[in-house]
Amino acid sequence: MSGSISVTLELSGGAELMFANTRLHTLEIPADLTLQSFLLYLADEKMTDKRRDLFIQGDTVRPGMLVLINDADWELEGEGEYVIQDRDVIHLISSLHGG
Amino acid sequence: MSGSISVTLELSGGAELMFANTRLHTLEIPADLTLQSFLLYLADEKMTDKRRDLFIQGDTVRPGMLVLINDADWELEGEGEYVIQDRDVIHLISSLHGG
Amino acid sequence: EDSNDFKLSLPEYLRYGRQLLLPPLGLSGQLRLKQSSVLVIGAGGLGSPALMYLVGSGVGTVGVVDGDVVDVSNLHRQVMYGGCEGKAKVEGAREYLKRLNPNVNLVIYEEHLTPNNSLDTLAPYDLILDCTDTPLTRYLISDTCVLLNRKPLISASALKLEGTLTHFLKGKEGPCYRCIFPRAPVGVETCGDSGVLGPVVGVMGVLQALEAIKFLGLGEKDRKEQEQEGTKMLLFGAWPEMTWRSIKMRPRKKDCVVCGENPTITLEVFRKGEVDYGAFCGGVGLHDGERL
Amino acid sequence: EDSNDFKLSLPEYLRYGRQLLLPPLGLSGQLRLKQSSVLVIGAGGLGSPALMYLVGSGVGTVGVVDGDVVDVSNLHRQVMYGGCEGKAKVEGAREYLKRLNPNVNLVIYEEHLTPNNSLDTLAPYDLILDCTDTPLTRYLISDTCVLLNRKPLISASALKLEGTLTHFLKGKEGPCYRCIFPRAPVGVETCGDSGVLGPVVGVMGVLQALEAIKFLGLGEKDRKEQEQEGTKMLLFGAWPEMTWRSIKMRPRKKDCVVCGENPTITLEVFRKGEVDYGAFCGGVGLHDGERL
Ligand SMILES: [Zn+2]
Ligand SMILES: [Zn+2]
Repeated sequence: MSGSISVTLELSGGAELMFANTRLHTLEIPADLTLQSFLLYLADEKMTDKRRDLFIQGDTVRPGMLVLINDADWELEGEGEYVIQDRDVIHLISSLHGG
Repeated sequence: MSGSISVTLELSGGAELMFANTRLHTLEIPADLTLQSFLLYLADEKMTDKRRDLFIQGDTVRPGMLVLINDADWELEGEGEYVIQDRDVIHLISSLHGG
Repeated sequence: EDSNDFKLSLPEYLRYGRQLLLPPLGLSGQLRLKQSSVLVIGAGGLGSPALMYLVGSGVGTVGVVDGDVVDVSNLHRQVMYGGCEGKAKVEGAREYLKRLNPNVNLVIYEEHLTPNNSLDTLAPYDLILDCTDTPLTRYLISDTCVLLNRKPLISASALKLEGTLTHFLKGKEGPCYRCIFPRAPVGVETCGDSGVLGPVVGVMGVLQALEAIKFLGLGEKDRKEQEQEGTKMLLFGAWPEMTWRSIKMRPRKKDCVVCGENPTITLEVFRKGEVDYGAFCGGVGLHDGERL
Repeated sequence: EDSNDFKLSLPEYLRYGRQLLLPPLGLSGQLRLKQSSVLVIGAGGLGSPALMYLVGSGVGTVGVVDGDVVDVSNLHRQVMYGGCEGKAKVEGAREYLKRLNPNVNLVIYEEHLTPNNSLDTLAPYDLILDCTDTPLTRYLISDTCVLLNRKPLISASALKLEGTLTHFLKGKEGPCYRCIFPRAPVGVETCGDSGVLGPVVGVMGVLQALEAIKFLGLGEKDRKEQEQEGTKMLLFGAWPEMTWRSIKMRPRKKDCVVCGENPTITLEVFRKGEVDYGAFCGGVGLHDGERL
């Protein structure tokens, strides 16, 4: 729990609308944070849309949202238990259905 | 001039045809090499097509070939005088004209 | 083998000469295309360019499923349908595609895909393209592909200024749509509601055709190599600068309700009409509110 | 202002509704598109999809330059021309595009671009698309754009399984084609010689339309921001896996023979016909074997 690290939060597919309609955020966060805690921190502290369940339902992201760690699906990296590293890029994307 | 470094050579747009028709090469080279020396080294040691002037004319690459350093045009990085760093990606691309 | 399926005629050589020249395709690849069949579900913003390039390339049999009628608001992105306002899209597509390449066997399905017709409609094809625009149909197509012995599925989507492309059910270990999206979203946006720029959906449709031609034209060895690569999802953003990202996706999931080890969506359940896609896509599952 | 150029009719609202909804475009962007003009040089594998989506989007005036006739070997990638074999490409394009969107003012040039006609042909347009397939014409188009007070130029190319896209002459400091390629290559390959896969050239053409719509639809503020970004070259590879790379390019070069500080290719020299593009593109320059 020593020191802080820098992460990039990227939002697309409409997920950016919940975060001040801004696609790229650079955040300083405590070291040793799990991805699960990071997502809850985003919901509690960073989300500008107050409808929390657009982002988090129960203890995970809502259906239709993908979480990516450095261009890989979070399921390949341990999902919520992944410990965030300095300079990681965490990307939240809402699934698109149009065609 | 101490030790050696690892670089990735990427070839596209037809430039791969001069190098065993292989698009990606990982090479160990001496540290402190300039890009100019590296290109001459490629022409002398690594090119499989023996028509050297398909690649090098005079002391630079032939017309229509671009040299990229880590996704930037080499003119932005000092051209031939750029000193290659460990893990650089050097990309040679022949210009395409079809349409 | 003496069948005409295993030869090209002189007109075919002339027509396909520019792609026959390409080493990874070549004559054997062109013959594989000719012997192949692909079903394009949805002949809208994705389906229009996908169909144009698939039919242009000489895939032997191309099926088209769409129950809609051409509206003037489609034309900025559904560029096959100039002058077809008010006609069935499949009719507009038939006329256009027959003119483009009379060698291709076109099969027209003037209907929407439903749980009642999906197994029979998809069964005859080597490859499925999901060019639709509602979550309901995306789950239905993927489930049907799984139940038909894992038929490969190239799926794209686009909205506003973004698009995605994924090859689902790739090889034995590639994920299905439900492996990636186990629970359906609620209140999704459509191109009708939220808009889309024509070339954004266009580029995704052309890329579906590209991946389909690569898949159908590949020999066994190249196809095995591609399967080793795992599943990627391509993300495209058009604004303000173009961005392209290739995301490494999870493999097939053991607990997937349709392609997992103990599926609850089986051929029997599906055939009985017990998978309620309407309710499901409103977020309520028939069997299990949490997972379906 | 009371002119119809500054309004949309009800049919236009209906037709463009799905792109009018998009925040970066909106009604003001649609009106900017309507007041704009774009010239597409080459109506082949790049030009076909570029024209479809440009005309679909409602750009006010679209010019098409091509002196070729449709051949059956074009059709796998030039998907506008079904049933037009033997006709002039510009005639096939006119029929197709008029059907797609009768609101657009189409201007047809049934000719190849030459040093004699290029200044007059390009001068009236806001934006130029280079959809051609020979180095000669690529230098001629870029030089003409420079001499016409740096007319912006969106250029694409494709061969075999690769493609590139670049916005040349962007803002005041963007490079011209000669800044990047000061000397012409010898013995280049063409799609006719070496082949090209239809969707590969198709995707590059659709992206040209996308960048053109973004450029023409942008307000002054957004355009200035885009210019700050510098010049990128997009590289696309289709095989074995898709790759997309965005390369940061050099700015305009002080010693460029056409857009530099002491140009040798000036309006006077060009008008006199003293720039020998034929010899140049064979690798021999008229003025200076090394630089031209
Ligand atoms: Zn599954
Ligand atoms: Zn220049």
